[in-house]
Amino acid sequence: MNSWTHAQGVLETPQFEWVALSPTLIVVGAAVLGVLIEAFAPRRYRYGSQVVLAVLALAVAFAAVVGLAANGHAGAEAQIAGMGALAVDGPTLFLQGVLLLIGFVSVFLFAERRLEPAEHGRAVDSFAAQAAATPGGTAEKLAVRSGYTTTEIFPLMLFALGGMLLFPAANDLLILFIALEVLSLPLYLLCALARRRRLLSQEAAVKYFLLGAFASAFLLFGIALLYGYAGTLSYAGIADVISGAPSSQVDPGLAATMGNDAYLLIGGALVIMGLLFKVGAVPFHMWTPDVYQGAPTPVTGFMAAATKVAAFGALLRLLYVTLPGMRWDWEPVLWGVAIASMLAGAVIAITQTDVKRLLAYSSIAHAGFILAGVVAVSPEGVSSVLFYLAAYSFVTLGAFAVITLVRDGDGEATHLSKWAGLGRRSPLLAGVFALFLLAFAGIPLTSGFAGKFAVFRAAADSGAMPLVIVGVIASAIAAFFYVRVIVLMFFSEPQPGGPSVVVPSLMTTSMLGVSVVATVVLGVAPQYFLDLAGQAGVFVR
Amino acid sequence: MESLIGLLVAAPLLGAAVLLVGGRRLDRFGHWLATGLAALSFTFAAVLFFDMLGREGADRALSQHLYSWVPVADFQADIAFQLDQLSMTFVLLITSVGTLIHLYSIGYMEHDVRRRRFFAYLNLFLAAMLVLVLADNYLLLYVGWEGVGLASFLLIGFWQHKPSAATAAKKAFVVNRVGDIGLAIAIFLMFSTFGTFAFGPVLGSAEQASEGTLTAIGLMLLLAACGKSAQVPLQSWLGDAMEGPTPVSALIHAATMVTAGVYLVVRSGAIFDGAPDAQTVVVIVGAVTLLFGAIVGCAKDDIKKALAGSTMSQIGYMMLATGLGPIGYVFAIMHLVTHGFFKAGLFLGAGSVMHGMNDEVDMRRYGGLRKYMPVTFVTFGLGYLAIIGFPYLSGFFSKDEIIYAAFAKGGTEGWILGGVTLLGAALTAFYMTRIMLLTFFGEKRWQRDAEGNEPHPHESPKSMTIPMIVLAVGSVGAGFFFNLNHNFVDWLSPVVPTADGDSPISHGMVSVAATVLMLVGVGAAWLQYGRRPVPEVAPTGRWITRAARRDLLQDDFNHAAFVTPGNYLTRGLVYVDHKLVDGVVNGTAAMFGGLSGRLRKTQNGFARSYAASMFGGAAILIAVTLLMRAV
Amino acid sequence: MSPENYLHLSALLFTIGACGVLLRRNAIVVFMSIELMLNAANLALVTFSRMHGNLDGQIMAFFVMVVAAAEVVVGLAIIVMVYRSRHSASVDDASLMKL
Amino acid sequence: MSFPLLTATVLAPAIGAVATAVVPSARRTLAKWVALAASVVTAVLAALVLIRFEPGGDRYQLTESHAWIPDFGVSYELGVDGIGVALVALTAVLVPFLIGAGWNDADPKEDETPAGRRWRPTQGFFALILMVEAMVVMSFVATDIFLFYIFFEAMLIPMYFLIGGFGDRAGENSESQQAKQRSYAAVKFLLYNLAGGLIMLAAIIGLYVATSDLPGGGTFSLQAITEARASGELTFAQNTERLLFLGFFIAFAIKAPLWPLHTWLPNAMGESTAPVAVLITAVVDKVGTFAMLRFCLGLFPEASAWATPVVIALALVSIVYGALLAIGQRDMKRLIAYASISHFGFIVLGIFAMTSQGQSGATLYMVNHGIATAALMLVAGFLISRRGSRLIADYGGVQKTAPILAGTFLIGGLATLSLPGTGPFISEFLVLVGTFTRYPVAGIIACAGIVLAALYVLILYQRTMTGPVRPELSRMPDLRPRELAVVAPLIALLIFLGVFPKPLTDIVEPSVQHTLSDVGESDPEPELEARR
Repeated sequence: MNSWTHAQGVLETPQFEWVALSPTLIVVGAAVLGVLIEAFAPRRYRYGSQVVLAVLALAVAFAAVVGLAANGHAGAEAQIAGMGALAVDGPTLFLQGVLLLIGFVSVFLFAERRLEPAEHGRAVDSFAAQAAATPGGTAEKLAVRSGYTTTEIFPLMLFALGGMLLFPAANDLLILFIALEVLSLPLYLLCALARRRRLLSQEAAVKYFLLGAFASAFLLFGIALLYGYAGTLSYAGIADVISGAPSSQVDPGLAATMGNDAYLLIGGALVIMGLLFKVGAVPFHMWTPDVYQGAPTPVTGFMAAATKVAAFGALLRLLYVTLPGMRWDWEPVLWGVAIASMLAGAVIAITQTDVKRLLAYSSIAHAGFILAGVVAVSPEGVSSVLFYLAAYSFVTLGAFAVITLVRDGDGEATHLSKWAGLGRRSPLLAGVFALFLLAFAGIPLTSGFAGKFAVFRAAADSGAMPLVIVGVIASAIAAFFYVRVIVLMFFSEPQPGGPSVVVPSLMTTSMLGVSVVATVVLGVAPQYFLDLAGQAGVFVR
Repeated sequence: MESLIGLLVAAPLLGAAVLLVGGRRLDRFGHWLATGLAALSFTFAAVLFFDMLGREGADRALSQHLYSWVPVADFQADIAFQLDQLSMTFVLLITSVGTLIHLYSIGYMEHDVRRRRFFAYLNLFLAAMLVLVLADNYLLLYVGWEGVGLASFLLIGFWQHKPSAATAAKKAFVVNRVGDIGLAIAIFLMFSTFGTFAFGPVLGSAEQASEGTLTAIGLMLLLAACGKSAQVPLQSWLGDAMEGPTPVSALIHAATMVTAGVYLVVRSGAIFDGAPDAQTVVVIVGAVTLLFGAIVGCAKDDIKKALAGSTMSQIGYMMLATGLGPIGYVFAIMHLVTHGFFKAGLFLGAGSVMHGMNDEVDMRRYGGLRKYMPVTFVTFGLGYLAIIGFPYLSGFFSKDEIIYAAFAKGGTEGWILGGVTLLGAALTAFYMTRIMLLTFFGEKRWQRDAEGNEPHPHESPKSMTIPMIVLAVGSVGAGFFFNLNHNFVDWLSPVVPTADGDSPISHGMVSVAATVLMLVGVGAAWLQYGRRPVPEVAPTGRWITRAARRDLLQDDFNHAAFVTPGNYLTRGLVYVDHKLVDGVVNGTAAMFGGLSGRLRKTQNGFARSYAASMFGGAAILIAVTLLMRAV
Repeated sequence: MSPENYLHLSALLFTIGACGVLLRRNAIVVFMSIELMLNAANLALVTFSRMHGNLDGQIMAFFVMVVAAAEVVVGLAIIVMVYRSRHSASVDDASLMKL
Repeated sequence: MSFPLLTATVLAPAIGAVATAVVPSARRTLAKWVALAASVVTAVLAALVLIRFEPGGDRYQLTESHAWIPDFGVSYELGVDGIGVALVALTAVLVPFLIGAGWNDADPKEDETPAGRRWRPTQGFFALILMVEAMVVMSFVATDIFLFYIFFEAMLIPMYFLIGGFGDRAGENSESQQAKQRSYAAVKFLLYNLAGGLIMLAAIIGLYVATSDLPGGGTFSLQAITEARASGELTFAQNTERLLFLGFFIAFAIKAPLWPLHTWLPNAMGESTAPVAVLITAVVDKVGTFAMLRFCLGLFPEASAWATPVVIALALVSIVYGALLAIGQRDMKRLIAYASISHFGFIVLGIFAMTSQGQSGATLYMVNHGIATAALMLVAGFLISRRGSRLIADYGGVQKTAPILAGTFLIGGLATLSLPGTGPFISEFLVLVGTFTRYPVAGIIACAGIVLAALYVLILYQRTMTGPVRPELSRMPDLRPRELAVVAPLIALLIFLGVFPKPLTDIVEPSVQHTLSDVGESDPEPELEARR
């Protein structure tokens, strides 16, 4: 009965920090607008308006983030917003900034219409004319002829991005779950929308969806158990219970289950697992290669970069704010996962024959590297991970952008054998790709090296030297296949029927330029960004 | 005066540089330039010599410090020369014989297109040899030591188009390098013992060092000497070295370079005096080589190889003498000088013969040449008499002194050594007479060669005969002059320790015995080759003859002991490097490849198996967390 | 009767759902199993909410239902799309990408 | 502050590289001249460094220091000691000759496909060489360990493209065959060195952690660390120091290369063009030995002392093993490669003998070996370019048709077997003396190298140059003026360094004394003094 009486208490209207949450709100708002456009605007205006809307929204949102950071929300002014549901602090703002930048350049990738050969005189992008039409069916032909294009991709992407912006900010388990779904569902759909090789694309979508749902079910059950343990969903509350100081409003009399460690441990494990799935860490990585390969390459790029950033953000907050009390329980697990990810990712990648799959495995290995920074429970650890994410995401985007440009008769030529001698055909592009590969491999003077160094140093500082050793070995193995691609591009004779490199529009070009600059600058003069990440290294509670 | 010492070296060095860099445009007069510079160097030597005579025995030594060469902490090597009586003796020998042979070569190499290079190399040799004998520290000596090795390499292999020549050159250099290690290690030992390797301090404070150290240094020096002076066991290169043009054999492989070993031992006398064991080894090496060379000399039909054997044996005499200590040093040097004259003369004679006989070297194809080339015959004959120790010619004095010293060693060793040296004298007489008879006496045995053109033996041009004459004079008179009221001994005694041992038998007795044995040798040779006609193809003699023809199986031994195993070793290592060391590397790569191939099978495309792995992963996660808490 | 039993039930349901995912081929059924897992979680949430005597769990459960609904929309859309292009709803048939 | 000379010396080739790279593909010759000019400018700057450097002055001179990545404790710190000066000079002197020697090596083949219109091998070749030069110089002058490491690693990339991208003109075996071998060699080179580098990275991170309790947090400044260690302000636990030492040493031993980590070198040198091969063995590999001297000994004295016996043993193995394998080679480039392995054995031996003779000798050895190998290898390259084969068996009697080529080849060879009168003799003798005074047995074993060197050089010379002329070589041209212009100065330099090495020793020796004092060693007393 008591709990009902609780409910009868007047519900005070929630106060809501619009400013602090503006970035997310802007993006989601724009997404909603996008849906309306889809609903009402005539077809021929949609593309233009969607692109403009998305770009504007992201730009404004980014400005908002910068503004918030400038007002000290990253540091002294950090606050818990939305009735304790969201945290607006250093990590949040940093990651939101990164995510918005990723989104910003990804829009260009999505909107690129120069790559595909024009159909019936209309320039088309790399997304299905009409997702619902069966591949090769009459409906599809009709859709193509009448020049349909799936402009829904923009709102979908904005929605996903909205979820991602929430993810690292989530300060209680409810929001964590919601954000997870909000970012996942649109991605499932986006995966299914490839124009070429639609069967693969759809298969990717199915796998991603089923496995994703499966994972989120685990996460949810974990949430339930944690709630059962602590009697609250808010991170801070749980942390208090763990540290043995339960927040007052729970009636001890009924808290029979409170503080039952089995719930805590199992729940914690399940929640962590749900996040590791998004991160793509062994043994929850198996969706990555297939999805990366099947999804439309722009989506893959966006997903590979943004999802990792968001998911690691969430993982960091969960581990640092909620579970530091049980550090000794989850650290060994994460050690294992990190080691397994680094080694498995690097080793399996050696024998890959498809560029996108190759990058997928490399992303698994990188997840391992980043985890090495995560387990270093220290501000350096956080900031190093933040820096690594920023560096890594741009390299990834760039790499996938390059892949969209190398095409032959049936779309992108992703099979490695076709890349032979690319360096002879177009040295510049091959050089750019080589730069990204070297950055992945962590060669000095690239952002990859700075990131790797930061992460390993943090790990070593907190006494995880073995992780560093393994990481180093894994990097050596990984170097092997990055180098293999370079050899292929530069040292082997071009094949006669080899792919050609299409000259993209300004959008892709500029976005490639951004990635290159980011890769080099973060490699040569990382100090400024290290400072940023350093200032952003503290979580608010 | 000191400054002349540097010029002594500089003149031929300049010649070598100019001739090598100058290129074809110097072809016309290059040889004259070289000869002139050699002569210039000789004049410097003469000037210095008379200047030296002008001073008292004690302060005759000159020295010139050019510059500090390699200064690293305690290791202070300087380019500095030292000219004392011992060096002076060598300088005179080298420059005089050297100049003569330059002159001789002008005629001998007339028809060779690469004559300019030849003279450049000759000059290079002179320079290096002078550095060797003028150096005032062992490191600079080492430079000269390897320098002459280089020159000898270049000159032996001068006719590079002949594979045999190239091989011989390589062999000479490599074998010498083995000896050089000895010199190097000796220097290391000096440095770590005395903290320096300059003659003065080292030899000055030698007696302070422990005998063990001195013995080690002595043996190492001996090793070096063996390499350079073709002493057993490093003698094998000298015979092949005869592939080089004859003037080279005369200058380098008879008169000067091969005697450098003797110089080294004498120069380092102070060290050997402190190390009797080392001395014993020196004596043994000398004695063995003495007989070894003589026996080989008896069997060879190639005139140059026969002479080479003789050279070895004569140097054996010198080595033995040096091993005897102060008693022997002076006479070793004396024999060295006289030998320089008559052996050079003999080689030039041989060269002149070959010159007249279309480069035929097989003595069984000669015969009766005295009619055709009288000058050669006479000069060669005088050299012959000198070497076999014909009374009152050069060899007579120097050799008898050595034999006497050998007896003077005393005790059984004395008798053994004396016996060996006497036996050597007999053998010398035998093989030299053999050469003489085969070449100049008997009836002519040459016939048309492969191209069918018959040799027309003729006397050689002036430029060749004059040096021969001069050397002949030297080989006749030198010994007598040296022995005249102990000229030579007095000359060297300030720098080279001397002593008078008392021998069981008197000088007279020694001379008589030596002369008698000499006659025996001559007689034996006459019985064999003088009395009856010589077969044109060598009869397969007794085992000893066959062995001697093959240089007493030295090459066979070296092959069996070093070359063949070496080849196997290198081949084996190449295999090991490829399969094992590199195999590990490639193996690692392959290993990861295979692992990867196996692991990627897990990615089988079935969503449900992916789900299964997730499920299992979750299970593990939970299990581990619970366990962590449990333990 | 003590609320723990509800928890046991929810755990049981969750396991059943998981097994369903692992064992069944038909995408629809797999999907239904996942829904089952979600609802197991819901049951756990409300149970805990009851035990703790605060409403967070129930609120959460409502949200989960909404999300599940959204998931159904997306999921069915995808599955149907695949079915139309392949004429099969079997998860194992969708295995073009491997290795 | 004064003019940043060292930075300029690094920037000159870097800028040159960019300039060369942007030359349009048609203007090939222009690119070559740009590259040559840049390398000459670098040489001039290096000469200035040589002049401005006062022997016996401060340990590190011409220093520059700016903050770079304070977050990592990394700063942009440059400075040279005598050893660094010598090696910078070597690099700057060699590169112009290499460019001259490789003048036509990278011209696109006649049958270059129009597809490769934008493919500009020539520009790339010379740009890469300059890039390598810049990075090598940087790693010689960097006194910040992290800065050093960055370039130590980064230089692999241009090297990798040089090896894999440019080989000899097709010879006995087909183009594609060669391409396969080339890329194998390149990949092997890169991965081998990268692996070493990554091990070193772990050690570097470890070093940072170990120094992190210094006032002002972890640092990579060589001087700071050595001073802190000297003042006892910083001490490493024994095991930590040894592990760190190993991490550094393995990386350097791979680069050097030391047996048994050497197998990448023969492939790399065998497959690449002669100038690149020289670049590898004469310049890039020197970074390894240089770093042993500067970092291993400077940072981890106790560990160095601890490891010395093993290192000396490995060095001895390298000396003998490399020489024997050189004798066993059929390919003249591989022969030279194995000879280099033997020589690196000498260098390492000299470094770890811990005597002033040994280490001065080792430093001189780095310089002399660089020049000698350059002379020998470049002439070999000219020979190969004429016949299109690397197999020794394909040659014979060259001295008849090309006497000058043969002569220069012989001189290069004689220098390689360290004949007195050439630079290598002095360095080798110093190394041996220095070793002998402390480890007599090792010194004597090393002497085997003297004989073996004579063997492999003379065998090579005899088989290729002497004997009857092979018909296919009968019309072989002698050295062209360009080629002679490349080789002659090198030979002159060799002889000069053999006759008058004092200037070099004067520069090197004080720095060696510093290093020795770091390690806390001093030359053993001569026996007689010791007795007194």
